[in-house]
Amino acid sequence: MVSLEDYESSDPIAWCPGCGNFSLLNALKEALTGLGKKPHEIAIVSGIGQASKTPHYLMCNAFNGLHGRTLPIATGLKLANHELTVIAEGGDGDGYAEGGNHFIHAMRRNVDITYLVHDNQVYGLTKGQTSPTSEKGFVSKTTPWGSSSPPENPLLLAIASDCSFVARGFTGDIPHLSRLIQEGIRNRGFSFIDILQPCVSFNRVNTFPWYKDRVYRIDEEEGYDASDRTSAFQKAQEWGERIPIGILYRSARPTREEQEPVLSTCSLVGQPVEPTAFPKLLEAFR
Amino acid sequence: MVSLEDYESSDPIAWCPGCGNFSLLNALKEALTGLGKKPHEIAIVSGIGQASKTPHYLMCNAFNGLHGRTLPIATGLKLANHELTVIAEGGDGDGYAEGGNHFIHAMRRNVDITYLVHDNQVYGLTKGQTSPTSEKGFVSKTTPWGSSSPPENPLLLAIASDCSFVARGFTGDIPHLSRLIQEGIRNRGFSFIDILQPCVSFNRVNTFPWYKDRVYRIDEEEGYDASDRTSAFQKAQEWGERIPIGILYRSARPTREEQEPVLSTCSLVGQPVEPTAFPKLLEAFR
Amino acid sequence: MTLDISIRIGGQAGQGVQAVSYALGKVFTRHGFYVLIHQDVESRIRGGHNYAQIRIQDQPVRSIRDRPDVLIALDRQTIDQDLPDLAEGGVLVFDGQATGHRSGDPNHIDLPLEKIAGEVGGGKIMANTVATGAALAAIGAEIEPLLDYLEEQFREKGRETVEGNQASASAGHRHVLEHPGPHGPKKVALGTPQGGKLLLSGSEAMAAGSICAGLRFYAGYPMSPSTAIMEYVAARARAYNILVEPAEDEIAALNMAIGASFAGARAMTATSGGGFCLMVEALGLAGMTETPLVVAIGQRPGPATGLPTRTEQGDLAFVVHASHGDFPRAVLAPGDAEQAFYAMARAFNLADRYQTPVVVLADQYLLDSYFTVDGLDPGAVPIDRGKIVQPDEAGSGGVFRRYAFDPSGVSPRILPGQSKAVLYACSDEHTEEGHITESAEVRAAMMHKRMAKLEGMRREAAPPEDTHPGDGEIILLGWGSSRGAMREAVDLLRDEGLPARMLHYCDVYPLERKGPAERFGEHTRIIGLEGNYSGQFADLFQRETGLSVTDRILKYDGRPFSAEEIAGRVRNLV
Amino acid sequence: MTLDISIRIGGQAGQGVQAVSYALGKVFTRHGFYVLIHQDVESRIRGGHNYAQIRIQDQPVRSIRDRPDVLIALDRQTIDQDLPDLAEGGVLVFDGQATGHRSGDPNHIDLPLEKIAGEVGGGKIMANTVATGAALAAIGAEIEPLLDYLEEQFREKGRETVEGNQASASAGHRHVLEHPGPHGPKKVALGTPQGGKLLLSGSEAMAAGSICAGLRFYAGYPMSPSTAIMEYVAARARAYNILVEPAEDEIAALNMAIGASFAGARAMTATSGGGFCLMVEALGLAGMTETPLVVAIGQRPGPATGLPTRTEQGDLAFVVHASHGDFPRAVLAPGDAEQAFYAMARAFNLADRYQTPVVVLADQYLLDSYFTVDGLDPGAVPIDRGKIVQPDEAGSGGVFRRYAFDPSGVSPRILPGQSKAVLYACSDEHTEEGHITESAEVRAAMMHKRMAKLEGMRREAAPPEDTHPGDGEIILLGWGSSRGAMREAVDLLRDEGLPARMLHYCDVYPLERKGPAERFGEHTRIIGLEGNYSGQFADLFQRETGLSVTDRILKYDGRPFSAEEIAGRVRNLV
Ligand SMILES: Cc1ncc(C[n+]2csc(CCOP(=O)(O)OP(=O)(O)O)c2C)c(N)n1
Ligand SMILES: Cc1ncc(C[n+]2csc(CCOP(=O)(O)OP(=O)(O)O)c2C)c(N)n1
Ligand code: SF4
Ligand code: SF4
Ligand SMILES: [Mg+2]
Ligand SMILES: [Mg+2]
Repeated sequence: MVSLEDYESSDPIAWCPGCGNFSLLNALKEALTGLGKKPHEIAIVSGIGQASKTPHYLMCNAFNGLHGRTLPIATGLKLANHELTVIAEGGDGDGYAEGGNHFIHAMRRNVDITYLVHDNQVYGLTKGQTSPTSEKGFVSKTTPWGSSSPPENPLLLAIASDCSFVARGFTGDIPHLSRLIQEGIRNRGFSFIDILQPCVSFNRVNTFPWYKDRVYRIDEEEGYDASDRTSAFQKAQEWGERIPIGILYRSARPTREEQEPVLSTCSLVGQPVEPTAFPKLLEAFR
Repeated sequence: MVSLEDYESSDPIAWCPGCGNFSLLNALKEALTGLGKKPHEIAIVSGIGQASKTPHYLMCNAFNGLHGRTLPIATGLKLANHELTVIAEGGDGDGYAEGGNHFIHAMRRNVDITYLVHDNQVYGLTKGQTSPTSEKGFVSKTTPWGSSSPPENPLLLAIASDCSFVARGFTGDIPHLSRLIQEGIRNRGFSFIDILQPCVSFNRVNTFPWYKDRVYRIDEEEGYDASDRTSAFQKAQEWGERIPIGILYRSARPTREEQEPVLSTCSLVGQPVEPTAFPKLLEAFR
Repeated sequence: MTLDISIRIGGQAGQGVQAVSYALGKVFTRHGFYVLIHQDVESRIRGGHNYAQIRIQDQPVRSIRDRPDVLIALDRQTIDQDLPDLAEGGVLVFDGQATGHRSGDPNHIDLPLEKIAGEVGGGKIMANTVATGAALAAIGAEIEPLLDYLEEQFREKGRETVEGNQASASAGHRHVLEHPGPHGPKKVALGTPQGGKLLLSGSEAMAAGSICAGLRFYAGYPMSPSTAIMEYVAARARAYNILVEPAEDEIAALNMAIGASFAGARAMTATSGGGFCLMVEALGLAGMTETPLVVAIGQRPGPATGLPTRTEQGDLAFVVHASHGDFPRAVLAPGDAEQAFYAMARAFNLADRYQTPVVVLADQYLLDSYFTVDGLDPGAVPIDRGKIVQPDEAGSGGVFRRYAFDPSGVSPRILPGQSKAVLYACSDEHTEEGHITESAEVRAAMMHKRMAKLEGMRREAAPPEDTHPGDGEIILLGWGSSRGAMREAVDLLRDEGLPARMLHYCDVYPLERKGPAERFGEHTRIIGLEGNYSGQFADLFQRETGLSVTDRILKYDGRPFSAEEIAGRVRNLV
Repeated sequence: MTLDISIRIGGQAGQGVQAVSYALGKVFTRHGFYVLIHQDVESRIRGGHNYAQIRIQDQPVRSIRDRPDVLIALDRQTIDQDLPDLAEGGVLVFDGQATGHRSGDPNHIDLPLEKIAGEVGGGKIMANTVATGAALAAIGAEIEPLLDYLEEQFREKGRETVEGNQASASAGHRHVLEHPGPHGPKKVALGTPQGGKLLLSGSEAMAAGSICAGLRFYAGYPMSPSTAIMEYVAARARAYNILVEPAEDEIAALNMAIGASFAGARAMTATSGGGFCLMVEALGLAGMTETPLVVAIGQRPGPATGLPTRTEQGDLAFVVHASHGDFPRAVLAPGDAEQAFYAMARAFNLADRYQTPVVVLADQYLLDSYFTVDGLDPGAVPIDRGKIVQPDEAGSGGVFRRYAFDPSGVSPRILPGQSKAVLYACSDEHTEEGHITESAEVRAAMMHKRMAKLEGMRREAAPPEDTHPGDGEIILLGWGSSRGAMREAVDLLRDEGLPARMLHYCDVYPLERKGPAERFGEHTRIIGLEGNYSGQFADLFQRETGLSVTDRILKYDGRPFSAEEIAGRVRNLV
C-alpha cells in the first residue's frame, strides 16, 4: 500500500502563499496514491517556471530540465524505459510559448505520457508577463496597453491534433482534478490536461473566484460524448460565462510504443548489448 | 501596368524537371501581376528547402533565411514596414516541423502576411525523409518501416487557431491557385494557404495523379460557408477519396498592425528619430 | 573619501526590500551624493531571503562593500543570515515582535515595524516605509527629503497613501532617534536638494540608451536578468514610436529583429545566456545576410538554468564564438550604467556601419544595480546608419547588388520597398546579387569580404581604460561589470604601496592586437580578474595580444566582486 | 608507390555519378586495393553539376588528387568544367551524341553511353553502368569483377536487371578497349578477389561504430551532411534493437536524447552546425544535469545555411565554447573512417564515464567519402558505462544523492525506476540531492565538482599522432579530416628533403597542456593547417599549450585539401 506520506519530499516549497499550485500538488499526490503507484515507478519531467518546480515537492524520479523542453525530455525518457509512469509538467509559458512546437508534435506522436499544464495564463516565475493564454487585452509589463492577440486555446489545438486524451482541470476542485489525473495516467497514449491554476501574485484577471464562478463539470452534463470530435471542438470553444472542466475529448489511437517492434520484448534500457551480432553488421562493407 | 516579364528573374532554377514548384511559381507570378503589384512593392521571405528557393526565381525583394524561421522574419519585416506586401513561403518541413511554433503563434498574432506552404508531404531538399504531413506508414529512409504518426493536419490547426484566412491550393490547378493567392494577399490579416505540390523525386505516394483524382474545388460546392468554424473544422478533416481545395475558413479579426497606435501615422522605417524628445526620457531618472 | 556608508535591507521576496533601497537611493542622489545599490535575490516571488544593499559616498561609488554599517531586518532570516556581516560598531534595526528576536546590544534597535505601520500608516504593507525612515535615522540623516520623495512617489495613488507612507517613515525615523544607544557609526546630513544627478539601473541605462539611439523595433521573450530592459522599452513604446513584440520564444525574437532590421528599422532583443543559446543560429544569419543587429545579454550563472537571479561573467567565450563558421561580430561589455547607456548607442552604430551583429554583454549585477550618474548626453554618440543608399540613387529598378565586393567588407544597401530596385538577402553562400552560389571562388571572396569587417571593427575598438598609464606593474585585467570593484581595489592596493593598475575592456571583441604590449614594461605582471570559472577573457586577451596573463582571480558563486575581496586576493597573490 | 590512379565521374544530380564511383570502389577494395572516393555535389536533387572521384592505390589512400587520370563525362558540363583538370596524358570518356561534344584527341573516347544502355541494357537509366565498364577499361582492368558485383548488387531486383546492367558494363568496357587510341596512362590488373578489406563512408563508420557501442536511442532531424548517419541507423534499428525517433526539430532531438540517456539508454543525435546551434542550450543541460550524451556533427561551410553539400572545419571554436557558462565536455575529431568508427565507441565511453556531453566533429568530406579500411574490430573499445550503481546497492528507497561530491567530479548514478530509490536531476544549480539551491558555497563546490571532469578527460585524451617523433622541424599541425592529406603532404615534402612532420589531433578538446612542448626542439616551426578562415584549432592549441603557431594554411572555399595543395603551400611558406 502506498500512502500520501510516501510522496512527501523534504525540499521546502518556494511558491507564494495561496498559490493554486499547492492544490495541484495535492491532487497529483492523491492521484498517484490512488493508483497505487510507488514513487520509484514514477518519473516526473518538468521545464522551468513556478509550475516546473513541482517534481521537487514530491518523492519521485524527477528531471527538471529547460524552459519549454519538458515534452522532448519526457518522450526520450518514456521511449527508453516505457515501464516507468511518465508525467510531464510545466506552465503555460513553458508548454505553449517556448515549447509550442513540441506540444503539437507530441500529440501526433502519441507516446504514453500524461502532460499537466499549470495554466495560470501568465508567466509567473519571471514576474507576471503576458503568456499565450493571457486574455486579449491583458495588461502586463510586456503589454502595458493590453495584449493585442487573443489567447491561444490549447484544447482546440489538442482536438485538432487528434490528441488521445484532452481534459481541463481546476485547482479549486481537487477531487475532480485528482480523478482527471488518474484517468490521464490510465489512458494509454498522450494525455493532455490543461489545469486552471490561479496565480495570486500576477494574474488579477483570472483569479480563484473568477474561475470558481465559471467552471462546471462537463461529465455532469447529460449526453456529452467525448469521443465526438465535432462536439468536442465546439465545447472547447466555450470560455466566458461558463468554462467546462473534465474530459473533453478522447481518441483511441495506438501509441508510439505499441507500434514499435523494438519495444515488444522489453524496454530499451533492459536490452543487453550483444557483441556477437556486430561482425554481421560490418560484413556488409566487404 | 505590370506584366509577367517584370517578374522574371535571371537566377537559374534548380528544381527537378516536372516538380510541382514550377506551377506554383507561375501561379504566384500571375497572382502578383493580376493584383497590379510592382516587384519592389513585394517582399518574399522564405526559409530553407526546395520551396524556399522560390523568391530567387522571381523579381522581388527577398529574404531567404533559415530553415523553419520564415514567419518570424516575415513578421519583423512587415511590422517594420507595413507598406510592403509581405509573402512568406516555405515547405512543409520548414513550416510545420522546424517552424511549427511560429506557425501557431503567427496565426494568433495576425500580422498581414500571406503564407504559402509548398506541401509536398516530404523533405525534398534533404532527399526525401518523412515530414509532419507525410501519410501514416510513409516509407522513407528515416522511417524504413513506415512512419508511425498520423500526418499533421495544418488546416485544422489553423482553424483551431482562428486564423484569419485558411485555404488549400493545388499546383495542378494554376488558375484556381493563382486566385487563392490573390485572395490571400487581399485579405487583411494572416492568410494561410497550404498548397498540394507533387514532389516527383521523393513522394511516390502523393503524386500528381493521386492529387488530381481527389481534389475538388470547395467554392463550387453549394452552400459552403467559410465563415462557419464548425463546418470548416469538419471539412478540413476530409482527406481521402476527396480532398477539398479553396478557401476553407475566414475569420474577420483585427490585424496586429491595426491595433498598434505606433503604426497609425506611418511605418516604423518612416519614422524620424527626434533627439529633442530624449531629455524628457532621462528626466525621470532624476 | 569623507563619507562611506552601506546599508543593507534584508527580508522575504515581496516584503519590499528593493523599494527601501530605491527610496534611499533617490533621496541621496537628489541631495548630491553618489550611491550604488545592489540586489541579492532568490528566484522566487514570495518568501525566501533577499536583500538590497546601498552604499553612499560623496564621490562616485565604484563597488559594493562586504560589510554594511547598518542592517535593516524585515524578517527573522535576515538576522540569522546577515548579522554576521554587519561591520564592527554597525547598527541593526529589527522588529522584535514580528521576528521573535531579542538582543541586549545597544547597537541593536528593536523597532516594531509592522505595528507602527499598522498604527500610523496604511497597514502592514507600509512596514518597509517605516524601515526606510529608520535607515535614515540610523545614519543621522534628516527625514524631510524622504517625505518629499514619498509625496511625489505616491501622489497618483491619492492623499491617503501619501500620508500613510509619510507617517510611517517619520515614525520609524523618530523611533530610532529616540533609541538610547549609539545611533550608527557615521553621520550624514542630506542638506538641500541638488539637481543634476541621475539614479538608474543598468537595465534602465541600456533601454534608455537604445531608445536614444533610435530603436524602432524590439522583440523579446522574458528572461532574468534581462527582462527589465524589455519592460522599460515597452512602457515607453508609445511615447517613442517603438513597436514591442512579445515573441513566442527567443528564436522568433531574434529572427523578428532581423526581419525588422532588414526592412530598415533599428531593432534589438535582450535575453540571458539560455535564451541566447536559442538565438545563435540567427546570429549567424545576420552575419551571413549582413543585417545589422543588436543583442543585449544579461549574464547569470550557468550552465543551463543555473542561478536565475544571480550574476556571472560566464558567457563571453560562448558569445565570441557563437554560431557555426567564421563571421564578424563585435562584443561590448560596459562597466556600469553610464557606459551601458553609451554602449547601446555605439552598438547600434557599429551594427549599422558594419552590417553585422553586435552583442552587448551585461550581467545581473550590472543590470539590477542602481548607479548614481552625473549626467547622460543623448547626443554624445550621433546616430550613424552606415551605407544606406538613398532611394533616388538606387537606380530605376532591377536587382541591386546588395553584396557588391568592397575592400572594407561593407557593401552599400538599399531598404526593401524604398526604391524601385529590389534586393535579395540570402542565408546560403551567395553572389553579389544575393543568389545562391556553389562557386569556390565566390565563396572565398565572400568570406574575405565579410571578414574584412572584423578588422575594421578592430581598428575602431575603444582601447582599454588604463588607470595609471606607464605606472604600475601589477595589472588588474578585467572587463564588464567588475570595472568599479577593480578600480577601487587598485586604489586600496596603491594606498598600501603596491604598484597596482587597472586595464579594463569595454570593447572586448574584436580588440586591438598590438596596443597593450606597447603599454607595459618588461616586468609587468598581469592578473586576470573575472566572474567565471575558467578566465574566459584572460584566454581571449592572450590569444589576441600574445601577452601572458600570469594569474587569474576568478569568482563563480553567483555573487559580484567587492573591491575589498579583490584587494585581498591580489594581496595574497603578490 | 607502384599504383596510383584517379578516376573522376561527372554528371548532373540524378545521373548516378555516385553509383559509378561506388561500384568501382567495391570492385577494387574486394580485389585487395585501397580506394578513396570523394563527392563534389551541389545542393539540388536533379541537374546542376556533380562529380565523384575515386583514387586507387596499392597502399592506403590518404588524400584526394587534384587531377584525375580518367574523366568520365555523363553530361556536357563535365566536359566544360572538368576537362581542364584532367592529368596530362589522361583519358576522357564522353557521350558525343548526348553532349554534342566532338574531339580529335586520341585520348578522348566518344562512347555513346545512352545509346548502348538503350540497346544492350534496360534503357538510358543504365548509362552509368556503361560508364563504369568503360572506366575499368580505360585503366586496363578486367570486366569480370564488375560483373560479379553487379550480379550481387541487383540480384534482388531480378535477372533482367542483373543482365541488363552486366551487358551495359561489358559493352562499355569493350567499346573502350576497341578504341584505337592509347587506353589510359596506367594499367592495372584486378586479379583474384581477396577478402578482408572493407569499403565504407565516414557516415557509415560513425553509425556502425555507434551501433557497436550499444546505441539504443537515436533522435534526429535531417541535415546535410549528417543525414546518412541517421538513415544508416534507421535501416538497422530493428536488427539491433535501436529506437529511432524522427524529431520535429533539433531542439527536440537533443532533449529526447538526454531524456533517454537519463533513463539509462545510450543515446545520440547527429546534425550539422546549423542544427547544432539549436542544440546548445540542451548541451548545457546535459552538462548541468550530468547526463551522458553523444552528438555527432557534420561540418559544412557557414555561417547560416552556407554551402549545404560542401565541406569545412569551421565549427570547432563554436563547439568548444557552445552554451553559456563553464562546464566540461570533450570533442573528438576523427581523421578518416577507421578513426571515426572507434571515435564513436570512445565518445560513448567518455560520455558515460564522465557523465557529460561528448561531441564528435566530422565534416562533409569525411562523412560523404568512402575509404578502404583493412578491418574494424567491434570489440577493440570495450563498453564502459561508468559509475552506474546496481539496483541492489541503491538502498531500500528514499532519495539517492545523485550529485554527491567526489574529487573526480563524477558521482555514482542510479537509473530511474531500476531501484527503490529515486533521483532528482536539475537544470538549476542544485544540492547533492538535486534540489534547487541558492547557496554560494554549494554553487562553488558544484562548479569544482563538474569542472574536475575536464581535467580527468584531459589526462586521458589520446596524444596527437606524430609521424616523425623527434625528427622534423616543420610541423604540420592539424585535426580531423585533413589527416590523410597532411600525412601524404609530409611524405611529398620529405621526399624533397624538407624536414616535414605531422602532428594530428583526433582528441581536440580537452588536450594535454604540457605534452607537445616536450616533443619539439627549439627551432621547430609549427604550421597550422585547417579548413576554416581563422585557424580555430591553431588558436585553441596556442591557448592550451602556450606554444606559438608560426603560420597558418587555411582553406574555406568549401572544398577539401589535397596533399599536393598542402605540399605546394608549405613549399611557398618555407
Ligand atoms: C530559454 C529560456 N527562456 C526564458 C526563460 C525565463 N523564464 C523562466 S520561467 C518563464 C516563464 C514562466 O511561465 P510559465 O511557464 O507559465 O510558468 P509559471 O511560472 O507561470 O508557472 C520564463 C520566461 C528561461 N528560463 N529559459
Ligand atoms: C536548422 C536546420 N535543420 C535542418 C536543415 C536541413 N534541411 C534543409 S531543407 C530541409 C527540409 C526540407 O523540407 P521542406 O521544408 O518540406 O521543403 P522541400 O524541400 O520539401 O520543399 C531540411 C531538414 C537546415 N537547413 N537547417
Ligand atoms: S507567482 Fe503566481 S504561480 Fe508563481 S508561486 Fe506565486 S502565485 Fe503561484
Ligand atoms: S526534390 Fe521534389 S520538391 Fe524538390 S525540386 Fe525535386 S521534385 Fe521538386
Ligand atoms: Mg504560467
Ligand atoms: Mg516538403
